[in-house]
Amino acid sequence: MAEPLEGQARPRERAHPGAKEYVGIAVILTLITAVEVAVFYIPAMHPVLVPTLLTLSALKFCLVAMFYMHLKFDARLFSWLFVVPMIIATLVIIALMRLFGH
Amino acid sequence: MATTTAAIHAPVQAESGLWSWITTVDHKRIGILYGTTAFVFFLIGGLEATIMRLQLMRPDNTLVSPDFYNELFTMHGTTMIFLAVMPLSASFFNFLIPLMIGARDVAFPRLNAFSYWIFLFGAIFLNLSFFFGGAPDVGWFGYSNLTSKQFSPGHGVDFWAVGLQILGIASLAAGFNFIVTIVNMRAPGMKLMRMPLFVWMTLVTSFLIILAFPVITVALVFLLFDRFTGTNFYVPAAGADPVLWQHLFWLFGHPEVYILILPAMGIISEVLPTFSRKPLFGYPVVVYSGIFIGFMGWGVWSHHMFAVGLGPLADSFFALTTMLIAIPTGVKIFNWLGTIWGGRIEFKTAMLFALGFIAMFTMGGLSGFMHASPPADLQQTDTYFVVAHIHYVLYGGAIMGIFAGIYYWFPKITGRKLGEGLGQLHFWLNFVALNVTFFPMHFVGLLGMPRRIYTYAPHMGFDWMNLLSTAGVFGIIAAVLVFMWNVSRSLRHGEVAGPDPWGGATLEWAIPSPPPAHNFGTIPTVHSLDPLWHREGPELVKTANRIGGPIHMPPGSHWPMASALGITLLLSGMVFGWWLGIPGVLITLYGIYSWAFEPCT
Amino acid sequence: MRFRTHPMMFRRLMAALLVVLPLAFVAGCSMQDYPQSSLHPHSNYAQWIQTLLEQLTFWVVIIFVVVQALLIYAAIRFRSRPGAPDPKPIHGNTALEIGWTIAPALILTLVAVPTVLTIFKSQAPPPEDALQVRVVGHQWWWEFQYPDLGITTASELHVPVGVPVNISLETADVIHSFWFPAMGGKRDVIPGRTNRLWFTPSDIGQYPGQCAELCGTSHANMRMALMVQAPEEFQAWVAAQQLPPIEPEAGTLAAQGKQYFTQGQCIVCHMIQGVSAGVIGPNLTHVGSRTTIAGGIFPNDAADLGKWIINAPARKPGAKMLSLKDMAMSPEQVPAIVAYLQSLK
Amino acid sequence: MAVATATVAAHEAHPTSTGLNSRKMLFWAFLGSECMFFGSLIATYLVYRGRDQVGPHPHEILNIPFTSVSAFVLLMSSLTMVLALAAVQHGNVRGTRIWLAATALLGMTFLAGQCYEFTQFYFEGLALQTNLFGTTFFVLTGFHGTHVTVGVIWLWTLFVMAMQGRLPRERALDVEIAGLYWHFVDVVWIAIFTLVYLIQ
Ligand code: HEA
Ligand code: HEA
Ligand code: HEC
Ligand code: CUA
Ligand SMILES: [Cu+2]
Repeated sequence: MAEPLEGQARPRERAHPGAKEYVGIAVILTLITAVEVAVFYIPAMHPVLVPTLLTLSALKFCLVAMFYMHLKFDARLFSWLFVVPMIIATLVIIALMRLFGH
Repeated sequence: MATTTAAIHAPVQAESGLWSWITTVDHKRIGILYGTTAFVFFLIGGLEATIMRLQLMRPDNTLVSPDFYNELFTMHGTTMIFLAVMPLSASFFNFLIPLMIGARDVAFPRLNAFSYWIFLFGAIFLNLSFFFGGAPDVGWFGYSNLTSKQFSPGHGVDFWAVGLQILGIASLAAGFNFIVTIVNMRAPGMKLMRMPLFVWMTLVTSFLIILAFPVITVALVFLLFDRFTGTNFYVPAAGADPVLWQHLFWLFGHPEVYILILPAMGIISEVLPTFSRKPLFGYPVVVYSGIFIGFMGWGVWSHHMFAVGLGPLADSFFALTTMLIAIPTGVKIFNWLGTIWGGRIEFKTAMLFALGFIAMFTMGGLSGFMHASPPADLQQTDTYFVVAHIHYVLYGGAIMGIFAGIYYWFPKITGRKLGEGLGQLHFWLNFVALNVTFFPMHFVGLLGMPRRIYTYAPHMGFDWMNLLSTAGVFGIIAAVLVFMWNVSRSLRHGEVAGPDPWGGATLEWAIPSPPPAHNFGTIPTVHSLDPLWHREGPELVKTANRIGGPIHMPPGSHWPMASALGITLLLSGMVFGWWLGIPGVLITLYGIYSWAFEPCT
Repeated sequence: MRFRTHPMMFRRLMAALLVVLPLAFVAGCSMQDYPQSSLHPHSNYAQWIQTLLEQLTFWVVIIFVVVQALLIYAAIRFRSRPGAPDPKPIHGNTALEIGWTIAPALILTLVAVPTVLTIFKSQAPPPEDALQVRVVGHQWWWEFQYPDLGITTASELHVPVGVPVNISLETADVIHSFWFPAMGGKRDVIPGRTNRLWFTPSDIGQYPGQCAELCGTSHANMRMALMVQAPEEFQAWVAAQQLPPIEPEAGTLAAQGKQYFTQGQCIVCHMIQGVSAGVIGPNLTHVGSRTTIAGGIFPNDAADLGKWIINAPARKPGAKMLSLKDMAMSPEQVPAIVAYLQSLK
Repeated sequence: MAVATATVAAHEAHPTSTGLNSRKMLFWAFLGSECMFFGSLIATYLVYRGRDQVGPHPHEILNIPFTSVSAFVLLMSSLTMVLALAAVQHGNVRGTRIWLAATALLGMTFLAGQCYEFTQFYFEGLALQTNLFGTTFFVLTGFHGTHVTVGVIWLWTLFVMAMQGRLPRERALDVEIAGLYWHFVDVVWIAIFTLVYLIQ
């Protein structure tokens, strides 16, 4: 079966990044994880623990989705297919927590 | 994998024989399989309803036992929703979507076959419960903790939960398939805003399916874990809250009701313009309101739970979001009226059903609107007023819309028209009988009759209205029998239809009836929303029927069916015994790997 | 077979639906004929709902009539006639679209405001002086406790007229739903939660109610009655209920019955103050004072009581009381037990 | 749903309306659907947090250092996964094999860690049935583990194909889609690690 070449199959997609960028992202991800765990162990951070952790992990989430899953480079449609359900799921989680008094 | 594909030169001759149906990946055949299977389940669901109505015909009746009655309405609701209306809609998706968007097939033909087979096996599995120690009897929304092992020790609930899981796989697979098909398989020139409205509603429905089913999957997984491994998801003694089930169920359940109605709305949006000889009024607005309804459907689920006592704030919030949905729905209604307004209306049966849909759905929508006001709903919830609401939207809405579609597209599917005289009889019998059956339920509900009761006392004043409802069912049965007679007669003697019996505007009418296996000789280019009504029409018809070059259609495959069988065996092992899991796993793995590595072009 | 569809048929049918049925219905409608009606409010709460429902119905009927009228008019006016010209292909009209978005939105507002007001009004905390009642749902009967008065009874709830009743709702097993239509909306009874509901009965009378959430086999048989009494009458009832159970005179059939009762298995499940301490079934301390038994489905007379005791599950499907046979007791004992229970006024 | 993705659609070779590959589109829709799946599981965990009648409670049992390491392992498997993709896209056969195997092995390391964690918890008195925490924790992380397992099987399948020379550059999409799945599973773990382990 003759699959069209990458470039032809995806006219609206920019080329994916290469190994160097990937490793760069991995370094950032590692750093964020380290910070997360550190924050968890520093008592002084506890008042802002929850917002900090949520922000940091959202950041990680976005980095993986944008670079490793190529959402930043691929067609917009793919982002929509993923992000809209993400938003609905998040709203549902928040709504349920409120409804159960959290 | 071989790079040379055996180019099958069109016209492709349709094969016949049982094996060809088992291995078929042709969307048209799968559509027919879906339709006939679902209709059988409609009859079964109707039979269950008939027995219920006979039991309720008079007070203190003893036709059926209370436990059997509970099984009846549970299986009636489950059957009608999951085994009748959803697959009937799926049958239209299958048969029509590729034709309407100008494609040879769906994006994933074998996945499509898989959907059908696993639906069939799941449906059979669910109904086997009647013969293996009792059907589920906890209502179609199976509120916990009544579903716990403690209060439902039999296997009924297991059949229900496992059966719904199997059916969920079918719906999910179909949902993904139609999203990709619609987004990716359109003929050149068919922009999103040139897609027929039915295609749009299918797209919205498919999105609702793929987002709503995971939620009930999770809720059912919890239930199965509780029942089989003794976890605590719905166990109050462990601090759990059985209301969680209600939230998860209705998070699925409300989008589900739009999954049931949007396809019917799509159908009548095709029928009304054709028989008014006028394009759909306000097409973009109708599209957007459909999308808006689909989206809003996620923010209203707790309107099924006003009696739970969620607090005034939550009640108000869900009341307002629910009421808001009346606006886009009203917009649709008024645009349909705008479509027939100033038209040249031909009262063909399909059109009667479409007009009947508007009348009856409005009725059901307005009783829904009354439910949306929590204080009022607290008097109505769990009474026959709700039963009236759901049957006006589901029977007067979804089923009537589906009948409109059957009359409209029957010629396309079979090449022959359904008899018009019998059709008109069918419609009027149905229309009158459905009102006789369901209209009194509004009152009997407001007068205090709860739903899901197998009997009621004589001095409550419920008697004559229940008798009337029961009498109405026989009208519905008569109507359905007329329809069945019409179908069997028309299949043999019906008027030969030709490619375009109604003067339709959309692509499916450009090709012969029934369409050849490859649908279009050449995929036409589309320049407008209703191409056959435009100057491009004749040219387009010519193109669509001209074989432009080699056409290759995917060969049949039995692996989808085998995989479906394997998965069903695997899951039904939870009820019948773990040993079933062994062939289940083996067949599933073998089926999936063979399927994945099977050359398919 | 050919049927001519005449638009008139459609119109007549709609007219019948719209006018005749509701009219016939309203004419024959009274509380006596429909004792469980939700359209006959007898409390402040039910009245609020009724007012709201009337507004809702008003708008809904108007919308219904408008839509159906437009539909029928269009169907008749624009039916295809021989020689009629091709219709103009109108694709839409922005002004109309805006109009029929805004009009429903206005109606919606008119309904939403009273809705929200009624929600908050009816879910506000109850007045301080309210009578406290604790309701416990059981498969398939209702238990009523008056914590401040020290009374426990079943299936029949007594309240004084004009006094707010504050009800807390709990369940012993699955979800039930507490509903006296004449008093207002229902409220679910949920394991692990305590729900609340309050209302002030406005008229003396007896009002039937019923469990409204599927709760298993005998869900249909989980009924109850509300006795709204004049204050003096209520006080008298309270005083009687607070007395210890009547001790049958020695040598009577009832005394014999008491002996059977205490020696048999009845005491495992039933409480009679000072006699037995079971909590699975209804408290029988004053069972003789009730008008019905077994979730309000049988009159409390000797015949029905006897049949009930002989084989409760046969009389009420699923009932979680043992039959006499399973309790290893004999039918000869029944008349005595019945006499005893009837003596417990 | 692995079924769907392993399927090569008949029409794939034809140009599509959007120019986007159908299989890839299906897969993104599938991931959207999975968001709702894990969303419901996570919501349940959060809703039930702190409602236990009996211990052990999360803070008594969760081993942050250990799980930080396994979270890191999974994170790094995402890196090896994209490297495998980059390799196959450049026709680098050896690289493809190495990185696919590395990803699968990292995934298996994560799974081994989870097995260890589960048994450890079990011996410390937390079973599926013990309390709500046990129930929701094991089912949530168990479903994630199941996803990882499916991913590992998928990766080994690709690895075998690569060894047989059946994974040429033209089939890079097969690896890309497996990669999407793998990254999604990783991303879900990012959420779980934060919401379950770090924010107790
Ligand atoms: C096809 C399925 C379908 C559809 C389309 C709907 C549509 C709606 N439903 Fe319905 N519903 C069900 C199927 C459906 N429902 C089922 C099966 C149940 C019961 C489940 C069970 O308990 O078993 C249920 C139950 C149900 C409840 C819970 C009742 C209870 O148990 O107490 C509520 C409460 O708000 C509700 C509301 C609505 C509303 C507001 C709409 C709206 O979408 C309707 C909108 C339409 C209109 C309003 C009419 C047209 C509009 C105009 C002409 C414009 C002007 C109108 C106004 C300004 C009012 N529905
Ligand atoms: C699409 C959905 C759908 C459809 C079409 C119907 C159709 C019908 N329903 Fe259904 N109904 C539900 C969905 C639906 N229902 C749901 C979701 C519930 C709630 C369940 C629950 O509480 O859990 C419900 C509940 C429900 C109740 C309430 C039960 C209770 O609460 O106690 C009743 C009572 O009258 C009823 C009646 C009917 C009737 C008379 C029909 C009729 O329209 C049926 C008409 C069809 C036929 C009569 C078949 C026709 C032909 C024959 C029978 C010929 C025989 C020939 C052969 C077999 C060859 N339904
Ligand atoms: C296994 C427990 C059990 C035993 C033993 C038992 N009962 Fe019951 N009884 C119940 C339950 C439960 C009910 C409520 C049933 C219902 O209405 O669904 C009930 C109801 C009753 C009622 C009706 C009370 C009311 O107000 O509605 C009477 C009277 C009664 N029992 C008498 C007896 C007598 C007499 C015996 C012994 C011969 C007895 N019971 C033994 C469980 C028991
Ligand atoms: Cu209790 Cu229904
Ligand atoms: Cu709803």
